[in-house]
Amino acid sequence: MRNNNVLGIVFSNMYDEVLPGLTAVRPMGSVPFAGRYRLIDFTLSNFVNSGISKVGIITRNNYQSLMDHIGSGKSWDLSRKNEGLYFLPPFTMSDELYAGRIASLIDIRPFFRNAREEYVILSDCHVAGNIDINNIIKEHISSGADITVACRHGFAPPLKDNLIMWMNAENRIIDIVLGQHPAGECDYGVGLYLMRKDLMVGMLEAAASRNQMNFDRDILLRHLGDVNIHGYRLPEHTSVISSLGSYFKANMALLNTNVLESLFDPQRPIYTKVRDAAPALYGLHASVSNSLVADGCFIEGRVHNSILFRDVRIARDAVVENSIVMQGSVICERTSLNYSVLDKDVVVKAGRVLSGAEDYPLFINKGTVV
Amino acid sequence: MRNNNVLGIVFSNMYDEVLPGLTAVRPMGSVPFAGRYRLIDFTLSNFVNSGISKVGIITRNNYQSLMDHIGSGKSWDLSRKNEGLYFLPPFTMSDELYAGRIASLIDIRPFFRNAREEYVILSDCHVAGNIDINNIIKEHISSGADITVACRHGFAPPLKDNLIMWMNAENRIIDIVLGQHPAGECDYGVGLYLMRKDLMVGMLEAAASRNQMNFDRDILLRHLGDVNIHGYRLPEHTSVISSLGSYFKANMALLNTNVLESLFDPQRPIYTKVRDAAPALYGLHASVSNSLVADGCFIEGRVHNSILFRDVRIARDAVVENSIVMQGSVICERTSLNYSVLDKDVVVKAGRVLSGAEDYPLFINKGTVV
Amino acid sequence: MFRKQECVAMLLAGGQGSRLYALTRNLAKPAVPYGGKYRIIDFPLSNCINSGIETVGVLTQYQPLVLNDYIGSGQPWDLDRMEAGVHVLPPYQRSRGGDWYKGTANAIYQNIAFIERYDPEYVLVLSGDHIYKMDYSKMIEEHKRNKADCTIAVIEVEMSEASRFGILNTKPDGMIYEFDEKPARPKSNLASMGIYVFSWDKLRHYLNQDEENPQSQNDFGRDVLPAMLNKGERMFSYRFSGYWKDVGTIDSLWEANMDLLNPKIPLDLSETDWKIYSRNPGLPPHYLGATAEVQNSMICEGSKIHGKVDFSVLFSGVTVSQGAEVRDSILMPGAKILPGARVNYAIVAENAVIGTDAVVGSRPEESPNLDEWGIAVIAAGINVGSGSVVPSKSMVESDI
Amino acid sequence: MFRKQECVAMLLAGGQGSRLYALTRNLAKPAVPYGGKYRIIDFPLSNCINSGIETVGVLTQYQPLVLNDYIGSGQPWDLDRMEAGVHVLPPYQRSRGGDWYKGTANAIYQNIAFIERYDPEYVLVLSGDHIYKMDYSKMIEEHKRNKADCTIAVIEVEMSEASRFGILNTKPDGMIYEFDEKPARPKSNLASMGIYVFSWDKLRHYLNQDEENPQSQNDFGRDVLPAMLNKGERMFSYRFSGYWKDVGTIDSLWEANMDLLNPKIPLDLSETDWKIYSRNPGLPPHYLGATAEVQNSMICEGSKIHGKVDFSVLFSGVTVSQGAEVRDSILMPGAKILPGARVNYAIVAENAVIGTDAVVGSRPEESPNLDEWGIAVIAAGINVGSGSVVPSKSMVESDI
Repeated sequence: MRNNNVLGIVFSNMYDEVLPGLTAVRPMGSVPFAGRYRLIDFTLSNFVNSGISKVGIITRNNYQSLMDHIGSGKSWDLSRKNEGLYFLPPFTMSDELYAGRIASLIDIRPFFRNAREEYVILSDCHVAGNIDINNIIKEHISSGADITVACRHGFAPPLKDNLIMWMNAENRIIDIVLGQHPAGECDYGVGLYLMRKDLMVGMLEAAASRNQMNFDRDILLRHLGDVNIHGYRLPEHTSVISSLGSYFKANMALLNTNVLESLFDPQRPIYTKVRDAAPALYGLHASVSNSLVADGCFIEGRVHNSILFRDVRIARDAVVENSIVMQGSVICERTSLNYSVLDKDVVVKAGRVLSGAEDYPLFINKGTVV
Repeated sequence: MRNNNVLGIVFSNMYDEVLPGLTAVRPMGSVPFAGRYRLIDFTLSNFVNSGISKVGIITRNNYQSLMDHIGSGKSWDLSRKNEGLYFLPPFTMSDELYAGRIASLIDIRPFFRNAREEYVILSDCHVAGNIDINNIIKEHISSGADITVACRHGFAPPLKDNLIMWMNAENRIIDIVLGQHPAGECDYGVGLYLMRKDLMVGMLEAAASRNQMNFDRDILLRHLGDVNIHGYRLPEHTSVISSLGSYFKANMALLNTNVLESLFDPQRPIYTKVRDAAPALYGLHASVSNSLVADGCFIEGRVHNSILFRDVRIARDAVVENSIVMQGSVICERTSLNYSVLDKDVVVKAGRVLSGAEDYPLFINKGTVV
Repeated sequence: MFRKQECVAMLLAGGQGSRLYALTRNLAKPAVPYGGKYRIIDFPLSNCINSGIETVGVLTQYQPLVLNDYIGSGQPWDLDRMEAGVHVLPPYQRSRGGDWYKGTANAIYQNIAFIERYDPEYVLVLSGDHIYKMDYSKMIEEHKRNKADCTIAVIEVEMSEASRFGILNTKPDGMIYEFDEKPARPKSNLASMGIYVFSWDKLRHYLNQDEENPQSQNDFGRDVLPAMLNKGERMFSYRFSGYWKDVGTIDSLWEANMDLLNPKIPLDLSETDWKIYSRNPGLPPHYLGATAEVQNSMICEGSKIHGKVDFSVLFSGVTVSQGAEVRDSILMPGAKILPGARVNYAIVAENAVIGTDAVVGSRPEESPNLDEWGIAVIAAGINVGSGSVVPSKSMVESDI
Repeated sequence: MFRKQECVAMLLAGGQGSRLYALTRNLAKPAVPYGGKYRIIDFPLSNCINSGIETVGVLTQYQPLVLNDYIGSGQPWDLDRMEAGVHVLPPYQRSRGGDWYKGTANAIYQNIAFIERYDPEYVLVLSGDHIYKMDYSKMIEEHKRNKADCTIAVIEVEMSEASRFGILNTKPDGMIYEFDEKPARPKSNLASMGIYVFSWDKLRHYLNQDEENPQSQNDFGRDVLPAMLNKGERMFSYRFSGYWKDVGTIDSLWEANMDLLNPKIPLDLSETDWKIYSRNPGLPPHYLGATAEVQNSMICEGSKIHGKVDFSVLFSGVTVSQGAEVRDSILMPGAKILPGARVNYAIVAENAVIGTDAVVGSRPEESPNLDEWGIAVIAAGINVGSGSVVPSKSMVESDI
């Protein structure tokens, strides 16, 4: 009945560079998603729903908004007496040190030393999915793996450092290619790794002492021959955010109720910080379809195929289609919005027409008045 | 009945350099004091006991231990829904920016902008006292001051940047000398300032835009002619920590029950993080006098004029006099300790004799086995 | 251990709310859902914290399980404080037996020890029956200014309605000289709101005295306030103007919800300087499907709407299926309206299911006899079978 | 809303603890102070969280104010959880009236709804009367292994003492075939510890059945367990070895405290792998003055000692003045021993004051008649005037 034996580590800044607009003011972990969430909510909720009760969040920069969001961790039931949530800001001030996963992990060795857990799971924040980590743990143990690497099957995202893997019939990884983007479908890593804590610390120290600082290259690839590295295929509805386009697509996918229900499975809820807002209010001329609408919205216009975050106002005769409108934004009368992503507190003035394209949505920076 | 109208700002790293041993592993704010406290506990408790419910803690480096200590702020009743406690780590990574008070404050301008409070109180962490800040606020308002600077009267501490002030009969500051250490008694600042928020932000911006980055010199001294700067004399039992000697003395002063009772006034409690430890246990041959002993200690030897933090063990036939022994340290059989300050988790092996002098106590680093 | 508080609030939350019938079968009245994401008790609790009152005793007695869990540590209202904060106070046994709370005054009497540990100057007595936003600190200021022993909040009602209320007759300076309970010929239109500020020393005296009186029903309105007035204590009215609505009956609960959809009615839950807090169910944003038609309505998190919704208040986790129609109704958390069902002028309580093509309630204009028309109520967890018809004004408490 | 929990613990904390007399006048027994900084309830609560049981219902009834505040949100025991955590469950009124808890089984019966929302496999029934450290998860493991319907924790007692206990007679595999309540001629020395694991489906069935039986006293030991045994349910004993002490009488409470000073007794509160948590009073370290002489004793935060203390347990905020002598005694939080007073074999409850040169209790070796000798008790808040003499075995409940 005790909590499971796994220590969770979250990298809140990994892949910041793929969403330059959204991460200009926040780390990847606090990028808004699905109307009221931040990306880190998915990782933290997956951890907590799987019984992980000690979580360290590695931060590099821009993390004020993340600290505000996470607070004491109470929203994820991680405000614990002996365990719970730990912010792990860089101990040293040098920017370079934090470039790599290995350097970040080496920096928090005392955290590993003090933890009683036997296993460690490492997770990035650019993945939105409802993942039962206990299944990964079970498969890790039953397969006799030393390291388990979670992956998705499909076309690899346009990331420069993809981890592309080939597995045998038992899902043991037999070959790895880094960075290369093959033409067809493949299994690609999603920055989620499970292994024994002591094995990891040992490998980290060995690598760092040789100045080998790339986790995928200097630990996985180098040890492919001598340790058992296992692949775990994640369920279908797990979105990898690798560009504004894929961010847009992952949000829009939620307008399919099957996807929505699999991400927000009531048996494994996604937790987030509570903000007090009144329920959404629909006016006399409101016409809304195929959309997600958060609390606090006031809608008098037309909304179609869109996601509205908290406290968004859509005035009369405004038309919002195929768009994501973040918290506090105001869409004035007679505007037309199509294929657009509006960051927080944007104002679109009356009569404006804004339109991006399906594969290249228009992004509007936080606080802009257009 | 609402909380008062003052925003609290704590500088957790100021004067780190005066206690090099103790601040090697922690900022000034988390230096242990009085058997179970950290220095920041006094500042935070004074704030909270005066009705301040929004507090920002400015950190520069080494702040992991401070974050662990503070947690969600629950122990100070500062885990609030809308206000409470905010960690303010450096936004930018450059070390230099944080050298001065002005630069730190300029860096957190958004925090001031978002606060509804009218006043700001700035406090360092090198002062241990039970200070009723409402009295300072009352005097600030009744005297019509623009800025109030709290001070102590006596011999100025051996700090290189003392703020020494002369006041008129109404306690208006009429002259200021920076850094100079006069021969006799004087009024010297203790890093506690109260002023209107908008006045402060205006002065900060004016100073910073001219690259004037020293608060005492570029704000107080420069504006002595044109704004009303008021001095507020703090009560007697307020200790300024400016060296290992004064740290030692401030702790030892608590063995006078008058000082102890004035610092730990039940009407204005000093809050700290709770650590679960059993009560202290005294053995068959224990002999303890004029000492403060925290929970979790197990004492079989002799202790005199000393302060024992949590979970200290004093073995049979050990003699501890005029010493401060921090959490988890073990003093083995037949040792003798005099005028010593032992950081956490020190082991003094059997038979050792360690002795400093009253004005030059011996300091032993955290975790050392002697 | 406990530090002095200038004012302690005591919230009477023990009532059965029997005029809400099916809605309070397993629920204390203050826990009844309201306004899409709130419960009635959110209003007095939020008013307290917004007024700077940080110590609140909640007196429970009837079906408190849901209420206790809802209040929990008090965190949603920022009332989880080290020494102050919200405390649930059920009746309990003492060495010489125990008593249920006999009346509103007795409930406070039994908790004198709780109040005393904060050594307050004033005690604010509240009930969990009304929807309103009020700054109690202003009332306390006026109580102090008047050097009053007791201050009673009053609201002007229509003179024609005054005989339905407890009316206070006051001198021009607000001093009360007479209580007039539901007067046939009201002399004033100042109705008591059931919100009292007492100077604690006085109140304690009268509570002790009231307890010794075997004739007393131990009620504030019936016993304690008249006793104080008889003895010539300084009792003042405090005028409140603004939205204030009793939600003690099915009709008034329905109306108070509908008021939220009326932009002319001055109750704005989205105001940021006087927020009403509530415990959040933690669900994703609501989803409106391709066939949804929603107008003039309030919709909350986690709901899924594929049908038609007009002039209605929908709570969290509600489902309205394709082809279903909901008008002038309240759907409480988890209610499910299956395809083709029609819901008109109804309250559908938590997790009730309205089956395919079922009809619940009717519109007044369709009713042959308006006296027999009224709001239909489906109790929590009830299943209305497919094709069933629930006439207006019915109260459905078992599956049909 | 609530997620499944494998096991829910129900802690019976409603008892008056009448054999602790003056100590439980205003205090439920589980709230009685113990061991310098604990209350009795810290032990079952800490055992729960250390055993991985995160859902605990605490059934209160008698004088719960102190206990409620002490438990609060459950934070000191890490039991402040979003859905699980500790919940205080007082008796309450329903639409058809309300009941105080009639017996231990009835208390659980009245909270079936609370248990059901977690849909547990097992229910662990605990009491707040004992000092012990126990890993309940091992007991539940054994319950599962035995495919038992009910498992009862037992401890071996001296055969000569067995007739004072409820004795379980078991087969070699631990299966219970007989209950023997305080047997004149015990067949075994396995005493029930009052700790039960039930398979919830079975327990619910027997609780419902017990409630329908008008003859029943609705007690686990008297009614429910014998009924299960009669019906041939699989009932097993679970052997516990280690420290276990009932603190239901003045003598046993005193002894259990003194046990902490005896290094030979296996109850170590400083163990870090099975911590006993408590709510911290938040006081500075204790101060021993120049004239203090303290040996063989336990001293807690905030105390100030200037006199002599030997073989005693002192709680937080205690004062022992110069020239005062405290031996073989327990001083509860805030007790004050003024100059020259002598306290021997006594329990001085919270905030009691022993005046200058007063004498409380006596040593057995000074007593002419050992049968009349015993622990002296000074109730909470009592003033013993200067020079007064309180004989041994007295119970002082008003100022002298």
